[in-house]
Amino acid sequence: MSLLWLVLLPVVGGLLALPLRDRGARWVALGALAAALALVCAVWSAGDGGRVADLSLAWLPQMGIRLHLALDGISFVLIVLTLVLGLLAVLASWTEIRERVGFFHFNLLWTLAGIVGVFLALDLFLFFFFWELMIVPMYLLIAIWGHENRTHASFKFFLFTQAGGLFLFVAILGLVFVHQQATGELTFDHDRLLDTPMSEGVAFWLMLGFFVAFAVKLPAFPLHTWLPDAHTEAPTAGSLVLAGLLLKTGAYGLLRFAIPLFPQASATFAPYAMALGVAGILYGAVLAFGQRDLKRLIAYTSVSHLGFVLLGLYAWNEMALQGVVLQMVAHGLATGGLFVLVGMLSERTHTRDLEKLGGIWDVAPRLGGAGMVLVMAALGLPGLGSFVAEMLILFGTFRVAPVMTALATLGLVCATIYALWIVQRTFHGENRGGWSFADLRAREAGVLAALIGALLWLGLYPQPVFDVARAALASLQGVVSGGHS
Amino acid sequence: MNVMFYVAAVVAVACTVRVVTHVNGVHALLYFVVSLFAVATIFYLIGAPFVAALELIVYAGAIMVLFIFVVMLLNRGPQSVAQERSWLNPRAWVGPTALSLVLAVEVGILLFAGDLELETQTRVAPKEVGITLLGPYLLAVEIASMLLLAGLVGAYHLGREGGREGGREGAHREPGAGR
Amino acid sequence: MNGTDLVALGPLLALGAAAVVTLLSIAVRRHQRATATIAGLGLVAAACALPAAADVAPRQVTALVRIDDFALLYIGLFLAAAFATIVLAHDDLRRRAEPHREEFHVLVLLSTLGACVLATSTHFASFFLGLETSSVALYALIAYPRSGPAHAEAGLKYLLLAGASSAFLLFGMALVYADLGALSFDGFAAALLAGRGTPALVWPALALVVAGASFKLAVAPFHMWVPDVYQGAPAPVTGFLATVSKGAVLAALLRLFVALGGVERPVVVWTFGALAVTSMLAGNLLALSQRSLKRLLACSSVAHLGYVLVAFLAAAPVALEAVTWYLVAYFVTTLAAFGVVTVLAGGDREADALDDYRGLFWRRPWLAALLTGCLLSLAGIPLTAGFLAKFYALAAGTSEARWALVVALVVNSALSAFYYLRVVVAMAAPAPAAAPARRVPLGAGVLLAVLALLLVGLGVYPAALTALIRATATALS
Amino acid sequence: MTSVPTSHVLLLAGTLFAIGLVGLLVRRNVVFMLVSIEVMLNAAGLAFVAAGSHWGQADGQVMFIFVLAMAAAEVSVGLALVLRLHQRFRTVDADAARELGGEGVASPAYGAVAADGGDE
Amino acid sequence: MLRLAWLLPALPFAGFVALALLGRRLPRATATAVGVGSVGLAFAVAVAIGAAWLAAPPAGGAYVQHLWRWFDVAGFAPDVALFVDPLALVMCGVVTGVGFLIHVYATEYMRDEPGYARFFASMNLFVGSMLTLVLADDLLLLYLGWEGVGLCSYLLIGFWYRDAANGRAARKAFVVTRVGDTAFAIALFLIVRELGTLEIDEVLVRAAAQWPAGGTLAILVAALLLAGAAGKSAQAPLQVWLPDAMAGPTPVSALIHAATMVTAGVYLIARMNVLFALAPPVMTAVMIVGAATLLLGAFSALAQRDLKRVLAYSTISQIGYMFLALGVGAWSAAVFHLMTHAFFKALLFLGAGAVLLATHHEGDVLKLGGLRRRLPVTFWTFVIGGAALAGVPLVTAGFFSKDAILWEAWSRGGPVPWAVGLLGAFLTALYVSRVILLTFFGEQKHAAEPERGLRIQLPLVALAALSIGGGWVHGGFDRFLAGDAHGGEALFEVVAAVISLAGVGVAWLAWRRGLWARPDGALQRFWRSGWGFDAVYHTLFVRPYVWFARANARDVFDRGADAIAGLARGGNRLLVASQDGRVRTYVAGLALGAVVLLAIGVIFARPEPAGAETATEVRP
Repeated sequence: MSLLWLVLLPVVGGLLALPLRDRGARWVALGALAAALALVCAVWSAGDGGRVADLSLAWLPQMGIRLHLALDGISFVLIVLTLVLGLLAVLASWTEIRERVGFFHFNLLWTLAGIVGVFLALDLFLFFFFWELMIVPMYLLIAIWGHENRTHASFKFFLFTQAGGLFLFVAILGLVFVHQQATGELTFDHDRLLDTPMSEGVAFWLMLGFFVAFAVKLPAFPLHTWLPDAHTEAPTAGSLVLAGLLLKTGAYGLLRFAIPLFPQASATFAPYAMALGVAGILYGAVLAFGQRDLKRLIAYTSVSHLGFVLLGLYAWNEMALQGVVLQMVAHGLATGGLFVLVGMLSERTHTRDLEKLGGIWDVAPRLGGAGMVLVMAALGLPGLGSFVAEMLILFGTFRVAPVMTALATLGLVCATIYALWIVQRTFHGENRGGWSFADLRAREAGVLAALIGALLWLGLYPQPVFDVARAALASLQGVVSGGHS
Repeated sequence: MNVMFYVAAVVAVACTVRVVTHVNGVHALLYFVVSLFAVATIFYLIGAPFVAALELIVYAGAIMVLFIFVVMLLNRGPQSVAQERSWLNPRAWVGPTALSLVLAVEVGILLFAGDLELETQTRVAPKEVGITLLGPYLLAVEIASMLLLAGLVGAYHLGREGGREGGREGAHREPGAGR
Repeated sequence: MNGTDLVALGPLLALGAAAVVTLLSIAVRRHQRATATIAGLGLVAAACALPAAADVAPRQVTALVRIDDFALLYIGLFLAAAFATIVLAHDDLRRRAEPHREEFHVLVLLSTLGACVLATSTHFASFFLGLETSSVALYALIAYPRSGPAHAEAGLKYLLLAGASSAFLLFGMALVYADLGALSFDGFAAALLAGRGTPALVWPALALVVAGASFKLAVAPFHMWVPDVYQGAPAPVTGFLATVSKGAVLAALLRLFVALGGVERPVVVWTFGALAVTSMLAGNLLALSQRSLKRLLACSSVAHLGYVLVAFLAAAPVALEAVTWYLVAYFVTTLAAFGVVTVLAGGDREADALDDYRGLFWRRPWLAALLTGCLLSLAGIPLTAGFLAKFYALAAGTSEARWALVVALVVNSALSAFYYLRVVVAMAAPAPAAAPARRVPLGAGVLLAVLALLLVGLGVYPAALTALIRATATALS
Repeated sequence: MTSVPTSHVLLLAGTLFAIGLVGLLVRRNVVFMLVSIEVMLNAAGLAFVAAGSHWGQADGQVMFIFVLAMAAAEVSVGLALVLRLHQRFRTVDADAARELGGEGVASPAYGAVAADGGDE
Repeated sequence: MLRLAWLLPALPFAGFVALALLGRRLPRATATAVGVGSVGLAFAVAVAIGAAWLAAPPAGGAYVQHLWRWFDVAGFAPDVALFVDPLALVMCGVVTGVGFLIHVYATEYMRDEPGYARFFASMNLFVGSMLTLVLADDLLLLYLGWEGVGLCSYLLIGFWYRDAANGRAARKAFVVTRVGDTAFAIALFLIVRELGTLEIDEVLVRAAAQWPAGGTLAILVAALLLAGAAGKSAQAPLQVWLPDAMAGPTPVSALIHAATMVTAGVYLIARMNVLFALAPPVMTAVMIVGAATLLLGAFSALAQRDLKRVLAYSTISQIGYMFLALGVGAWSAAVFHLMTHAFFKALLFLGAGAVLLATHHEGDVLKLGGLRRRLPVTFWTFVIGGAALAGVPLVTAGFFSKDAILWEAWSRGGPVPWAVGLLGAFLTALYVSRVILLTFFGEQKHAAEPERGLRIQLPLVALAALSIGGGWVHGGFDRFLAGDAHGGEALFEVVAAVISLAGVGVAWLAWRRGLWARPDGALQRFWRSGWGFDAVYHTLFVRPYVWFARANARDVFDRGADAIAGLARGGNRLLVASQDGRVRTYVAGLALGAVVLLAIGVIFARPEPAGAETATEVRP
């Protein structure tokens, strides 16, 4: 039951926050998330490192749908990330969001609840349920509290993810019916649908359905175009959740569902997926450099970073997968941090235009210093989490696809170019805008320090994350064993 | 007898065409009445005398009268004829006629696909109709009564103010028409 | 016809009697509340007759109607919807200060009766009469108020088009009859089985019947009246029109095509497939730019009927379950949505333009939340009934491997989210100058609360409804 | 008795139906539109009777009676509406009654919508 | 004593953390104490370790200190561990020793900077990273240090961040070195795939055992490492960033872009010399790169007008010598030259810095002159450094180290590399003399303040002493490093001495005749521009990249989404137009629908056999 509470805590918290004003809503949100964080840690530490909690209740028995939640290493890592970033999102929007505060936190918490649910669900129907559930509040976050062009961006976000999600749904249904025809059992349970016998063609198309949905969310090149818009227009907390968490659900879906459910088809598809990953890495990095809007720029860096994830996923060996898990966490922290930083910056300057910014270091060296570290994380500087993650992915991928890995490595150069461009255009240069404002306040510095601290920790001693994820990854690989290149 | 059918058919078609094309409301309705007569004849010819009578009594007798009444009520003389004429500009005919032609041709294709050529046509007497109507179709009659009740209440309400007469007429006529 | 038959017909008889009693009560004394109470009690009485009828079901009463669990479920649904309509209309009519508000209830009862007959019909005669009873009452209901601007226009439009569509329907029926020599659904099945008739005539003729029915279902290209009529009709009537009259026709079509041996024939698949796809597309595309909530819901209903037809095309047990589930969810959602529209009407005009909904979240949070729930349900978002409904539609399509339809559904579903969300965003916009808000009357409030509970309840705990539907669906197949 | 092929009668019915349809499509006068619907309904009735006679059954005629009843009900409500419309618009022009009708209609109430609608 | 090795990187890192977090709030004196003190302490530790080592070298000639396991994934488990051996010790000594002197110098040089704490934070971070690099037991940790020094280089080049040109130079440095790093990274991928570890000793052992000499894998790995080294050490064709890097403060140029970081490539190849030995073609390539860069740098240095740019090209050229030595397999000679170069090049840069301080950052040698009297200490130390660079025989360290390389080039590589080296020696003497003559001799053209205090002069003097004395330890150095010593042939020493003196002489003659101040010829311009590499790279890479990123800033793939939206909008317009409110239009729709449905009926019902269930299912 504790797993159900893990989802319900943010839900209930959201409902409680709904009628409250300002401080009240914020504290309720913090409380709910902290409670959930404590709960998930408690549940995890009570287990033995495998699938530590497994809850399966009948939901719609006539259709073989169960309320099946389970927590294993990968879920745990991602849920902790979710809740931590959730906490930071609340803190980061402390002064940015001033109107409709209760409703804001309601949406934020519900998004987080959906994300937690996605990371827990082992029933495909339930998974899709949460998958869709998180979109709407996220949409509202962008559509209501976003920047100038929010309507367009929020629609785009919604339509892309919704369309992808429905293809996923169709693929799920297709899989379930294929399974039913083969075994006579109508079930949506992930564990039972593994090893569904089916023809190659069917498997390929169903796999593609899964892949498209997850690729949209990831976002994989060339389905990434919603992301820059959504990121650009979202409020800080929205960008943080979007970059830090929502994108991870796509990677998680590939990791947990798309590949294990269709090992053969995925193996066939792997070269193409990896090529898309590489294309995303390079394309995202190049386009990032061309942007004028700082948030848009960072959004494209996400495309680039998530390309590594795609690449690593389809390499499907332990090294790459551990790298993927770490990359998800590190990207969440680094890019999330950048968005928080930009939020703080634009809260002060009211612009994100790189042509107008510049010379911020003069005014706010602490902000600049934090920005420098986060930017360095974005370019994969050793000592920070992203480095270990990207390296592991590349180490792993190199065993299967040396040429693609080499191309992907070029992405590191492109990353340097955009990362330094951010520094130059924002913090360095002359203070053309005549900016003058207060440096980071304690709360803001705390948020950034937490993110940076976590990144350093992951960069210098990431072993705990690997230990947590190891058993889960091993079991996933066991499922696929033999079926993959 | 065959000949009579075709004559009646031609009359029916011709008159109906006039109904649709005539600019004077009253005249058009009179053509319709003639058309109904022709159809009634055909009913009779194909062995359905009871409905032939009903066609004349209810359709021509009741419903058409209702129409004529309304047309007279709203009639504004020659100017309405002129207006009617202006509304019927030749170009307006092309699309609808084409559409209807396609429909008619499709129906024709169907009918010749069907095996309906040489069947015997038996006469079905009014008595038989009555027995059927109040036997197996009793329930349907009841439902029809509800249908007419709905028409009655509806027409009564809608025609209540301003169009008082029209509403009353409708309300009074219908029970007779149905039963 | 014997006593058992009468028990079986109980709900219909009760409904007819209620109509007559209500009419008589008006003759005695005009009093809106009393009339409404009597009409409501009539509906309750009809509902009370359902269990008794269920005991003797399934039962064929003459060749015309068949009372079985399937029919009773639909009748129950229609009765509930009619009850909701009366509750909402009570408020609506008072607001309009109509001089003669009482006949409204009679008409609702009659229209419901027609719908119920449709749900039970196993014969062209009852099919047609049920349809017409329902329609004729609706003409008057749509044009009922005298206060609003365009009610008469909407009524007349509906009448003219419904008349034409009825003509198509009847002509199709006549052709079927000419070919098969039977008018009952069982008769068709027998005739087809015996090899009587020409399929090349029968199926096109049935296509005409479908065309007539499609008008009622408002699937494209028979949908063009929908936006105008939905907008022109008073909101409670629109809700009724959107639910009961469509549900009834769908029930009848289900019965007809199950009797005809399913939907496996290419001609049937193509007919309904084409209707489904055009409906989804037309409805959703049309809805994109609507600035009137009622028109928007109208267009959305066109699309939804397209989705239903996808479910309709599955093999019998799946199709019945899926269609019925969809309809229940759609009923709940639509009634709730139009309920909100009704309640929000202020002064002399309805809350129709999207601008009326700007900032609703901050002015009327509960109503806005409910309307949001409705819109999300229509968009098929989890936690709402509509999500499960869409699940069923997709599951039905997938189970028969109708990928083209499934893909069309998916694409359209995504497209539709656009305009639903537009409304949600409008509601979440900063509130404009506060307009004086009418209080929600108790009856309507309770009704909306119940609908809201159902909306979420069905989305969270769908198993009970599925069990119920599954029990009744077996009656048909 | 005559031995007119049923198909000929049905063909006549089809023709009348098509003419009625043309009328409905062409006329702007609401009354004429109602008349045209009557023509179509009558054609359907004729088809029923012909079919019934083809099979030697009374059912066709019974159906005709129901059609008749329905036509009557419809006409009465229809004409009542026509009168109301006439009161309001002083015309029987169906096209004049276009207060409803979305963005396609250039009425002041809804005409302004088309411009900013459909923003994606 | 060796157990204190961890303090070497830890001390500067601690300094960095303290300065970065508290920098602005610390009083200047405290910041100085932290910034200089941390490096000084590290130097002390390095000296202590060196002494302990000399007293009692550990068994096996190396000492490994495991700090913690970085991570352990799929059998790949790099440690954070320090590897102390003579090579590492030499590097540590250079880094901390020269670093300490430069830090001291910087306290005066950067005296008036508002970013004083930031400067020392970065410098400390650099020293820490550099020590991590040289002490790393594992290639991944080495890579961490490698990137870390790159970052510091970037931060310090762009230290005066308000000027966009500095930013550009900093970015250029980082990006170009990162191109090399990419190759380095790919080499790591290959090593991990083939050998399963990145621990340097283990890699070398396994490579020697598993890879045949001249095998493809060895060649590939070595070539990739060479590319990495070339990037960091500013060797052709990746040398373009170093001259621009002079935008940074002069202590930075001295420490990072002369003494330490740029020699990391040399260190890498020296460290991996076993592996390179397995790939003879790559060795040749190293030699060729070194030789080419040597000449390229020397010619360019000859044509520069800016004092620091001369030194920058000189650095490029000198590292070319080291590569030349590495290429012929004389890695200890390379490292020896690395050390002496660190001394005298740092000295030269610091001297140049002193000049710039006096002249308010006027670096154009043609506008200077006659500073010898105004800045005597600077002058004399600069001359010593210049002499060391030019390889003036017997008294300078540069002579010994360069001579060792020339000798090795002859004995192991044959006459061609030797001749190139000799030509380079001549050019070196020529350009350094030119600079000295133009700056310090002749008449004073530019106003100059008197010399600053002890904190400037002390490091100059100390480095001058090292530039002279550093060469005398040659024999001991070789023994310490490689376990054997071999003196050069006397004949070669004479030839080299003559050549360098000839260079000095030619330069003096040219100066007397005023040739250095003559207007530029095309060749000079070409040399000054660094052989046109910048222009080529700009056209080939930079401009297309920027063009594409800017032109496609709105993302062509987004147009796909727009197209779908447009389609929907078009459909919407069409359908909205059909909703014209006319009943007749609606009836037409009705009729059309009926006609179509009928047509579907007619078409699809026909082929079906009567009354039979269809076998073939047509599913839309």
